[in-house]
Amino acid sequence: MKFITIDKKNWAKGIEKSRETYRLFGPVKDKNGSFIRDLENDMLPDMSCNDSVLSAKSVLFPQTEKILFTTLDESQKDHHIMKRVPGDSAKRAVLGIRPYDAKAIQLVKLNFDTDDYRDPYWCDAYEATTFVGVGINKPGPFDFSTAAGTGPFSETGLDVLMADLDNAYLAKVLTDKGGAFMTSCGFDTAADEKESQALFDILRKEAEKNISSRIDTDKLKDKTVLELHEAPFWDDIAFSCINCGTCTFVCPTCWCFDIQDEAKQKSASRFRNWDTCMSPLFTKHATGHNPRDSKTQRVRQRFMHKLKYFLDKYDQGIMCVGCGRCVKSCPVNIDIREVCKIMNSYEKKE
Amino acid sequence: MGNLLEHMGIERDRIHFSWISSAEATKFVDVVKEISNKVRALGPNTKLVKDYN
Amino acid sequence: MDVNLCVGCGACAEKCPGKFDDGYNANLKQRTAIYVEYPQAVPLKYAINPKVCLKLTKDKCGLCEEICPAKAIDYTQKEERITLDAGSIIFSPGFKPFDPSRFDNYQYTNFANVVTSMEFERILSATGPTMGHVVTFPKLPLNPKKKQDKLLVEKRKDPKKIAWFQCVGSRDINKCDNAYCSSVCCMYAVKEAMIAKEHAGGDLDCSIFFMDMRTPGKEFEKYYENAKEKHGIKFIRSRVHSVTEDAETHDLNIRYVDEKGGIIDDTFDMIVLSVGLEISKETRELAGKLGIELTPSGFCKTSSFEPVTSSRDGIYVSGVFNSPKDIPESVLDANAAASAAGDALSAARNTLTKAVEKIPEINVVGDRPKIGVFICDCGSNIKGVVDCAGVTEYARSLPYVEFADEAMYACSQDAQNKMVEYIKEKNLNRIVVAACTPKTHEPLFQETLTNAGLNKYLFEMTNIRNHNSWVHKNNPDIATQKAKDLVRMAVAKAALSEPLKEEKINVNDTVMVIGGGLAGMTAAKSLASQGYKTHLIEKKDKLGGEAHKLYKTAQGEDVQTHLDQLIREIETNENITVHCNTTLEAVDGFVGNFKSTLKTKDTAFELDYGIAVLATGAKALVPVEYEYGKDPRIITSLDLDKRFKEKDAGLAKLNSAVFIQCVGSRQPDRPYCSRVCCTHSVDNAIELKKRNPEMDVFILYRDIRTYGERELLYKKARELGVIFIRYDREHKPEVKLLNGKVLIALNDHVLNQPVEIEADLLTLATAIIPRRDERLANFFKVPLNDEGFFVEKHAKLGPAEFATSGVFVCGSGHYPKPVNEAITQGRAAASRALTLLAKKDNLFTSGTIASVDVMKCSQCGVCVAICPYSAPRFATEGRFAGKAEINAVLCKGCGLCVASCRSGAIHLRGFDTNQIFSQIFALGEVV
Amino acid sequence: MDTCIQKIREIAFQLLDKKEVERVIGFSNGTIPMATSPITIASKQDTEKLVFNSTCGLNLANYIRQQKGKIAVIAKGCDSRNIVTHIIENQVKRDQIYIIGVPCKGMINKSKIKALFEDEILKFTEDGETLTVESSLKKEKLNKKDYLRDNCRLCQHRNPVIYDVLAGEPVEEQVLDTPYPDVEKIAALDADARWLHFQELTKNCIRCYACRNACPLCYCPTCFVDESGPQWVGKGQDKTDVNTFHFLRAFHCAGRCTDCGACAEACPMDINVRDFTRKLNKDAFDMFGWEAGLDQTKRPPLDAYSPDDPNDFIK
Repeated sequence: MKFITIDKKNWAKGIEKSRETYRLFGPVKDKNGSFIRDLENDMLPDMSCNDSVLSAKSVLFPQTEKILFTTLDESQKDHHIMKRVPGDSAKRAVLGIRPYDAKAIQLVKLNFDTDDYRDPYWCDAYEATTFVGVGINKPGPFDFSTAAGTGPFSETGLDVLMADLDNAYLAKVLTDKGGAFMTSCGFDTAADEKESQALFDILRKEAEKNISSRIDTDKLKDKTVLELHEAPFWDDIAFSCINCGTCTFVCPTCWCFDIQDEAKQKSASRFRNWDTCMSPLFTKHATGHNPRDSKTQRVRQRFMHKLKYFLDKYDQGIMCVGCGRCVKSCPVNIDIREVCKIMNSYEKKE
Repeated sequence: MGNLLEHMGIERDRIHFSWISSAEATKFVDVVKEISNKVRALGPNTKLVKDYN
Repeated sequence: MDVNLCVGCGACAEKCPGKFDDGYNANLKQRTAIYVEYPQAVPLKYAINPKVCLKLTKDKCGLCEEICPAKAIDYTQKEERITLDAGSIIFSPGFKPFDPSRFDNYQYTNFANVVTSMEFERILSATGPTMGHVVTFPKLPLNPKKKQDKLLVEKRKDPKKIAWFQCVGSRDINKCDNAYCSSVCCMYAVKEAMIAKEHAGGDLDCSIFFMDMRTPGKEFEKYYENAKEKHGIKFIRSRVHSVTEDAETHDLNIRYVDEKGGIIDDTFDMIVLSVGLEISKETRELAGKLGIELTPSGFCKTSSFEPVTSSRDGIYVSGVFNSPKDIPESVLDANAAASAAGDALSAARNTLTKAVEKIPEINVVGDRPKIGVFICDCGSNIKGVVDCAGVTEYARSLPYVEFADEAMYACSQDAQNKMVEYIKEKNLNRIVVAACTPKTHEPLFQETLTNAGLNKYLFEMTNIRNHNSWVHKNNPDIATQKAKDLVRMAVAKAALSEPLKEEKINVNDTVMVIGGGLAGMTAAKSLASQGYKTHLIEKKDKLGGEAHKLYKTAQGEDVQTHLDQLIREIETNENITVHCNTTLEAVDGFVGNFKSTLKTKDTAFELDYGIAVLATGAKALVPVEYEYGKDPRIITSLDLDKRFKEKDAGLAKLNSAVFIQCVGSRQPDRPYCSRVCCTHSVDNAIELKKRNPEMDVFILYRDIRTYGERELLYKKARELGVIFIRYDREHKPEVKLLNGKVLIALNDHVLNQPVEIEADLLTLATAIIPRRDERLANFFKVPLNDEGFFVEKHAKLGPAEFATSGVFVCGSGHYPKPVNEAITQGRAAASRALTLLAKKDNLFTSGTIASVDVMKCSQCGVCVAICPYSAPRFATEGRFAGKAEINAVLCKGCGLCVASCRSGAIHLRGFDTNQIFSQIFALGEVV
Repeated sequence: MDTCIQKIREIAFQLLDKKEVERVIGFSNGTIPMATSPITIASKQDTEKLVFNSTCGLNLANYIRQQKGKIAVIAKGCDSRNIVTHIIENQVKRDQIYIIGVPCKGMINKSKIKALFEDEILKFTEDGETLTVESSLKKEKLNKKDYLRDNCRLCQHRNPVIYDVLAGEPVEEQVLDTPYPDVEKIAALDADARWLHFQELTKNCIRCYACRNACPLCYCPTCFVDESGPQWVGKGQDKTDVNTFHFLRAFHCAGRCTDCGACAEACPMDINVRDFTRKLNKDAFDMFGWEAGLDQTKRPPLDAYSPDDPNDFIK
């Protein structure tokens, strides 16, 4: 494993250099919090800011993505034949991605990249992307990533994991992709492997110690779907919910989308937009029938999917990386930690 | 509605409401002419216009 | 002209060389020998003037026969005599405008810029000789041919000053024999001045020279005040003596005496003579033949209690021939005459009707649209400009179009027959016709669809004539392109059209009349005599209402005798149930299906009925001014009537009597004129004079409004020595009680001196005030105006009905009115109600009405609040209780609810959102 | 506020105890600092869960529609005005709800407080007019007055306009000479600057529709943005579509909005969507002298036709 020390004085120059090869993404501070943005020329990622309001999933899976297009002009030979929007296979790198967001992308990959089906848009973007993460020295009060199977210095899904050492970054190159990015920046001051790893371990332990928030998921696996599905607590959990879908939009692991066609004059396009299981429209049939017509059904779906169905289907833990974004953003303070607690401890009364 | 759009920075003359009965052909013509002239004077609108490409 | 063949295309008139004066345009322009009477003529058929036609006069020309594509011209037609058997005759021959030619002082014939009000009316009209543009020398053509006219026309200008002279041919026995007031001229002069000002853009100076301003109609006084206060129209109380013309400019100079007695010279660009209404010599002769008795002025003699019945049995009259009147009164007269004629014939009803054969409707639901498009050439009307063959070819290329055909006249009988064949042969299930206006022709094509077994709403019409070939005459290419656009849009809409159902309306033929006054009793009597069960609801303990307080009518008939007789007739009529001491507690339902709770004393009962007539009347104001109530000598008009009725001998012993007019009327808090008080006071003044010719009788007035032949009473009063003193609103008379005397002080308008009158009797002509029954108005969802009178459906054309279907209005609850007018309106309301009752088994809703998508309805109630017809309401039962639903019977398809629904839950059938969008998108494709 | 919550709990307890209502809708404590959550309770024991403080910024009128049986609801001034609007708009019947009115001194602006700290807030307490806020880095004592939400700062109806019982003494109403300084501030800009202001405002919108869903006025079964035939507005992140959503939604609230601030409160992106609705509120007031939710007998001006409507197009 290779470690590289990056003096912060050289950081900006190196990043600038990488632009020759990479299109860069990273957190940028805005007046309403920080956001993962396309870093245009001269823009630097804000590596020290609080967690971004939305996760980094949008780099691979934008909220609105044009996927197909065609012409309606019947004088053209190929009218009404949908064609794929030329993919952007140019290399890109996400700088400063949080370790749990990187893990989340691995969970999303389970959906977009399967043996039977490969989503070309997502997968092509994924393959073109290098994930350069930064460890979280001081996790916030909402971070329960350790309990969700990841952590402040988790390496899953990352190509490079960096540690912030005040004056310098210590970068652990995890994959060849990561190495290539470092090279493109011209970062080549190798650090001692053993010392560096020790430093990482200390930082990780220190950070993990800071995490006070946790959830228990140990009993979820053993409960039957029907038992949880029919449990009586859902109405109370759902009461305050306004079905806005904020939780799903801020969630790094939510992957649902909706397809929309738009046409003007002779040109037509097909888009995919993030969708949310909180919206009644999500499951509404063309007949007018809606199998998830009530708010309670929709709220239950979200938590059951994250904490039970996913767990059962993939055996890769829960579909939550413990970032705490939904806890912070929910307008009515529905807290997944509480819901998880209720589900995990639920015993059906005979 | 007009006030709100104007407040959003869209020229007032781009939106027009009029109450014209089916018997008021002349008024209809006058109103349409007036609006067309006003809008023509303003030039193409760039605000709240969707770019489809 | 064979009217069955003529399609009204107008090709003949385009080429016709014969010319004669266009009477419709007050002879201000010429029309061709083959012509339509006026643009809105129904049916729209051409006629030939045999006196002008070259073929008929000189056996030359014959162009129209050559041109007519419909082969409708027939020069051999002869006058025919038709004999009709009729049970009743309604005689409504109208009037002729007074011809001022014989007045030398106004020089109407000699001066270029003196016009009559009828001429001015046409000048103001967009379809008139100058297309609504007011110019001087209006009597000359726009482009005159004669040399001297050409010189004059060079001086033509937009007038800056126009004067109206009132009472030309009215209230005048010096220069003509028309002693009566024509009733309408004050109001039309104000209207003309307002419109002229509007057309001229505001800087036009309008002056109206008048004697009394007579605006006693509903909403008229406000209009007059507005004209004066807001629009700066000048009202000058003066009779202008004569007019002279400036030889050079042709401006008109006048000299008149103003109200203060000063002599004023002024110059105007134009003078409009407000000519009165006259019964023509021909009409008088015809009346003579019919054996109808006339008044000395030539109007039909009728009684106040049978105001539309002539002196000859079975002949009924209406309109100005009955007495000078405005549009709403004419409409009421006509309604009333119809009901009177119907009363006499009720036994024969439905004896001559034939049933129509019904063709079963093909079910097209679920079928792919197969659209048939028919492009009409309209002779050369469309084809002369638009490439109709090209449009037809284009139509064939449009989606869902199965068939397209071009027709010379799509509306002709053979084209209609072919359409039916094509529908059957090609299994067409949607039809588009591109022709003229749906306003006149849609019903015809819909009938054709019905005959072919298609639902009539599977039809779409687009206007490629009026909207296209006529207006783009000089740009045939663009017109053809536009025709294609229009056809494409119509096809796009038609593809989405669905068969719509017309619901049958069940009509309960029981009627409820609320208010047992003169109007209510008359309505009830008329309905009952036509065989309908009628319930008459009266709040008080006896029928008759305010009429009990009246002494006699303006025509001198004794009110009480007639009233008693009417009450007896009502009470003995077996079709009428009278409910006295009864109030209305609740109303539910809608046209044909009302249900009410009524309460008599303490017993409540329910009544089911189909029609309601509101005749709730009005009452006299109790004055709060002029020391009323402080002295027994100060009374109201009704008090005085009471003393007449009681044959109070003291009245003859009075030395002086004073009437004050407009007590509570025509003032800011009650801006309307109470209409009846001038005549009432004048009449009572005469009565006093009759009892004691030596008595000093004064009438203190603002304008004397003895409209129509009531003017004769005014004349008679003056002849008898009644003294009329005018005051204005700002300087009301002052009444003082001093040393046991009733003293009235005011300024004399002639002498411009203060005068003081001592009165033995002071009669206050109090305003008539409405009952402002908001509860009742709410029950039936009918509106009240600012003053509290009911607002009728249409001020001119619907004066006895409400916008709410099945509810009618009559009597003083609508507006103050004298006995004869109340009775006329009572009959008119009955007449309007009969139009519904008579269709009992044949009444259907329209198919184009609103409907609610319950899944989207948020039950916010905007539709319920906003609908002027109360069609939406919340469902009270069933699966969708609480959601809005539309009552098909009440819905007029106006779309207000559709536009106001935030949730987008309401759709207008036949004009659904997707149809409108499809049209817009169809248009947008080429943008 | 402490005495007020005792009163609320007592009233709720009594109502449930005497079975006068089936449920009580109020606020409970949240799981994180500065958060409260709407809650419904059916048993009198649960009344202890009820809280009321200056973080209860959502509008409970949003929770009273389509409830079965009689329910009690806790209502601030603005909530009560929305209940009035609900009654007018046929969403609830007056006799179906028992209103526990709470005179309100304003709700706090959470994002303004968050902005004082670089890291996350760990603790928040409220004592009368003083707020104590703590993060891992520092502890601040704040004067509540300085951290009120904008709508509360400009509120002229702090006392409930309709209630069955009042849980506390009425508070003094603010009387403002310029009730719409925010609208005027935007209006003073030139057209392009105004346009930029709104572009910037909605830049981060993710179309989660929290503003709409938190709004008691937005109760249509199918919102126009969710409509697909016709599709009034595109559903993606196109800025025109985003703006169209916002201004049309605002327009649907014209003459009905009470400026309760729930929309802005709910927005996860901290967008002050009130910039749209406030302009319409001002217009409703200027043109019709109308403030929503004050009169149970009158429909909002845009629901009614009046011949003396001040709009010039009506003539």
